[in-house]
Amino acid sequence: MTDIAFYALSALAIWSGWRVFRVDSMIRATFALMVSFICVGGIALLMSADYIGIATVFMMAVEMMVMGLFMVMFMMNPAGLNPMQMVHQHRFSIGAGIAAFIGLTVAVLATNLPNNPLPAGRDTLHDLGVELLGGSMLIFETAGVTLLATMVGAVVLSSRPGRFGDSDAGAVPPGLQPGGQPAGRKVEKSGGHGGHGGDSSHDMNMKGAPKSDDAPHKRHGKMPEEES
Amino acid sequence: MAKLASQAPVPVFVAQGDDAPAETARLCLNSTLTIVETPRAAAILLVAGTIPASLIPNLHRLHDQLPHPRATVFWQAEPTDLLSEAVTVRNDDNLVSVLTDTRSSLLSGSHGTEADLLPDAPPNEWRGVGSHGQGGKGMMGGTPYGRPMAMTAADFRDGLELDAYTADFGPFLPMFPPGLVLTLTLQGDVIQKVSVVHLPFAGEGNAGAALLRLLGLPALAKRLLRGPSDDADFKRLIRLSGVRAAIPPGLGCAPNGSDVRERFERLTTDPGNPSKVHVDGVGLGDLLIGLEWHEAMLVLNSFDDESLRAICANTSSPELEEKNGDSMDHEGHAGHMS
Amino acid sequence: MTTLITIFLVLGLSVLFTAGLRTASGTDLADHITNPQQRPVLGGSDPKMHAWQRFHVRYYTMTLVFVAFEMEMMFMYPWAVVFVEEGPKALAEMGMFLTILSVGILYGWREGIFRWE
Amino acid sequence: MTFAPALTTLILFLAIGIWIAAILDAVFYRRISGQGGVSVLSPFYAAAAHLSRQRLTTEAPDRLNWYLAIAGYLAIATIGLAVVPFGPETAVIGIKTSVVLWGACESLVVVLVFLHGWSPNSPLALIGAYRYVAIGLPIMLLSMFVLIAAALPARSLDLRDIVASQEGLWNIIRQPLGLPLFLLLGLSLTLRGPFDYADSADLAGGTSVEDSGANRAGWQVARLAMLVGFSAIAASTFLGGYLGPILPGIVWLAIKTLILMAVVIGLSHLLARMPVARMLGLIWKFLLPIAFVDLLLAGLVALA
Repeated sequence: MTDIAFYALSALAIWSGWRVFRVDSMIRATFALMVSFICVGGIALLMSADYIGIATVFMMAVEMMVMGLFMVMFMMNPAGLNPMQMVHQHRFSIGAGIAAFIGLTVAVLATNLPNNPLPAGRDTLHDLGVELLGGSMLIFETAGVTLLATMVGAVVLSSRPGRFGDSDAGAVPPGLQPGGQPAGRKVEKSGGHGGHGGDSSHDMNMKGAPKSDDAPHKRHGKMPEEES
Repeated sequence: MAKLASQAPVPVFVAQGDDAPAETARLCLNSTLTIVETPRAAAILLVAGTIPASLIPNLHRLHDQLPHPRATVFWQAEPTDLLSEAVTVRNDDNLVSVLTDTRSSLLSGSHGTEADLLPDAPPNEWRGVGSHGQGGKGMMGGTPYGRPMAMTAADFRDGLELDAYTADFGPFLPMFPPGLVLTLTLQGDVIQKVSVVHLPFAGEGNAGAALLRLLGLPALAKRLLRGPSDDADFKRLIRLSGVRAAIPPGLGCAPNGSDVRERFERLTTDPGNPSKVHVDGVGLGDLLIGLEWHEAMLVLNSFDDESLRAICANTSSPELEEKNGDSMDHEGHAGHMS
Repeated sequence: MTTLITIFLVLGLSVLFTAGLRTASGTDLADHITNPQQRPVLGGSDPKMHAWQRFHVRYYTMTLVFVAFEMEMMFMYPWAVVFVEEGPKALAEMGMFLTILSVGILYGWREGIFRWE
Repeated sequence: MTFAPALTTLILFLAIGIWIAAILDAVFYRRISGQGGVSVLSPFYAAAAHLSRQRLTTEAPDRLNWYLAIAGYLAIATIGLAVVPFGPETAVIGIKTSVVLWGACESLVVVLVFLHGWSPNSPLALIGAYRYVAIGLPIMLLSMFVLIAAALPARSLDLRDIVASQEGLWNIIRQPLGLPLFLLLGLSLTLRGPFDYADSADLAGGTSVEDSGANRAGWQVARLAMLVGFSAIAASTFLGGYLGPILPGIVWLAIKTLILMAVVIGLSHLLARMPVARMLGLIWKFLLPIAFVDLLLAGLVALA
């Protein structure tokens, strides 16, 4: 019975994982991936790793939701109204996928995995708690600092308003070739603020760096070097 | 099934026209009816008052969005040419019984459901067009499934150039003042551009009840419509509901300094006597642009009819200027009404 | 194992129930939905384009901070189980952990990420 | 209880709960608006009326996700109810981590409500879906803190143990800030009143603006089912669940569930909804610190 459940869940996990690359809609791809993770969580449940299994479902539902927001925001044709190929470099990716699969499978089969089955009903959660407050306390607190760094990084990278004015003030997208014109949309009449996609670059320079007497194109040429 | 269903309140979607009977807003107080928010939930489309010729295509589009079985009832209005078969009610007294009867006969099948008024054709032909037969071209091009996709535009809030969604909203949206048609450009749920396509109708305002409904208090809105008989009780409920905290301060500030919060207080404490807001050249663009959808709806519903019409008239709109004569006509009409 | 079976059973029953509702509502015209009926609701106006778009989410920075902050829950669950056993040590440790993370929220607040950008 | 009777009890509990919730909702609505009484059969009439109408779709909808969102919302509500113990040691899903499982249910609700608004490819529904995510995500944090605070004295994440730990003193007294915070989550999960950012009046029904016929009936049933599931969880966490003298445990659970259902419905009709950006700030800047304090107090009480 457990075996049947294991194979069924694995099959569903692999199938939905495959669907991620076959569907056109970003939302379908996102939530196909979520189904895949939920199946993996179910497999963990089968292995008496209740906590890890359910926590996987919990975290992945949230994370896929957030990923979905960003996928729809930044992808062309997010709902897949026009059919498209989700994979770039099609042949290479198939090859890479197969190679990775074989590599991981060999690694799993070749590794001498420890074999100490847990007695059913053992409270693994309690053990985990003791570990967190005992030997792994430092790891746990370090995780806190890492998460803090993540939060600060996320805010710095993605938030436009801030204490020191707009984060994109004076920013210009890099050129397509070194020293070339900045990439992005060219608009004759600027709506005022530019940003991610690039508005009218001239206008942006004026706004962002009002003191600059440099000709705009000269500054553009320097931008990529300054960034790197 | 039909027997059970006929015991339920009649789901009615109200399309309010010009000169709608004053009783229209109070229809929701009748417990044999439910006034629904979307045509998808309605069995009967009630057209109250005259629909101006320019909005008749909108009425027909709305009509076709109702699920079968459906029927239309005209109340103190002439049926349009395409709906000449529809039930017409002139006398106020028997409206509810007509609605109930129509619904029962719809359910029993004795009143056949109304067919579509518009031709059964997609907005753009897409079947078999394009490499996948979905009408699209490449990634973003063409008209997949009949419509084009939204395209990117600049945004004034955070500068991300994502898709701008432009559409006409109204005139039969429950959260819009009746008759108002706006062309809105949205990025996400923030309004980027506004222009007025059709002015709201003049008439008895129910802005107080509309605001309460928008704030998620439909039961209190009904109570307000019922009349200020149980005043103290109602006022206490309003205070306890935290409306003051719910409306952001300074939202929708008019030139005389009144914001939505202040106008709301006046509308709910003294609904019969809305004080005029001094609009002074303010257009809808000044009020709505940059607001999130919910805030924008609060602002839109916080004015009395006359001020709102003046504000809409101040809003630059290419469509209105073309029909200048028409709109002037309306203005004169409004003056006459009040 | 029972948990999984229950969950799948409940899922199956819900799907069946929803399918049952659809079957129960079979009117004569149920299957043929015409083009004018399919037009999205805009109160009588005709949409110019598909609603599906690169939707401009106004709170995206908040979601990133949320995902990072929510990871902390994964540590809190096992902590809660041993809290009484470990006593003040556990309280101090989680207090420290939450303080570290709160700094992130305060920083985000200061940068204005809880507004509609 | 063995498995089959337990599952039958669960479904009966849910069905009766949905029926009563629908009536309660109508009663509150009519009391506040000052209208007449409600027929006890009115939920069936309303359901039949929905089912007598055609189920419409839009121009290029995501049919599969539309269907799954409705069915899934109902399923998640039922799974939530399934972790609630009906008596000592008897829950349909009895695992050591049932609180975490409920957390997973909460996060899946956000996904499913979003899908429900995304699928019709309709502008108003889409705005509702995105707006719901903005509130649905951070409000989960509050409930997690509150539930963890309830787990401290029980030394377990098992809802059965949490109920058992309230033998002497209910959690509503031990943790006074907990229930109010948790009720806010309930309003959000069931898309009601001040937290109804998905299906609200300013979007003409939001994510359900395009639902007609069977879809509308299904979505309403699922929302009420979620109300029942949530109320049962809250009753077990804060009001001692099945604990009580004389009467059998399940009756006590039903009574407490009913009380909390009435409270949630009452709040939903009496509290105003604020614009979403304001609510977002309120959650992070005001309610989250309160949840911190709640956890701290609960920790100190548990140690004392």
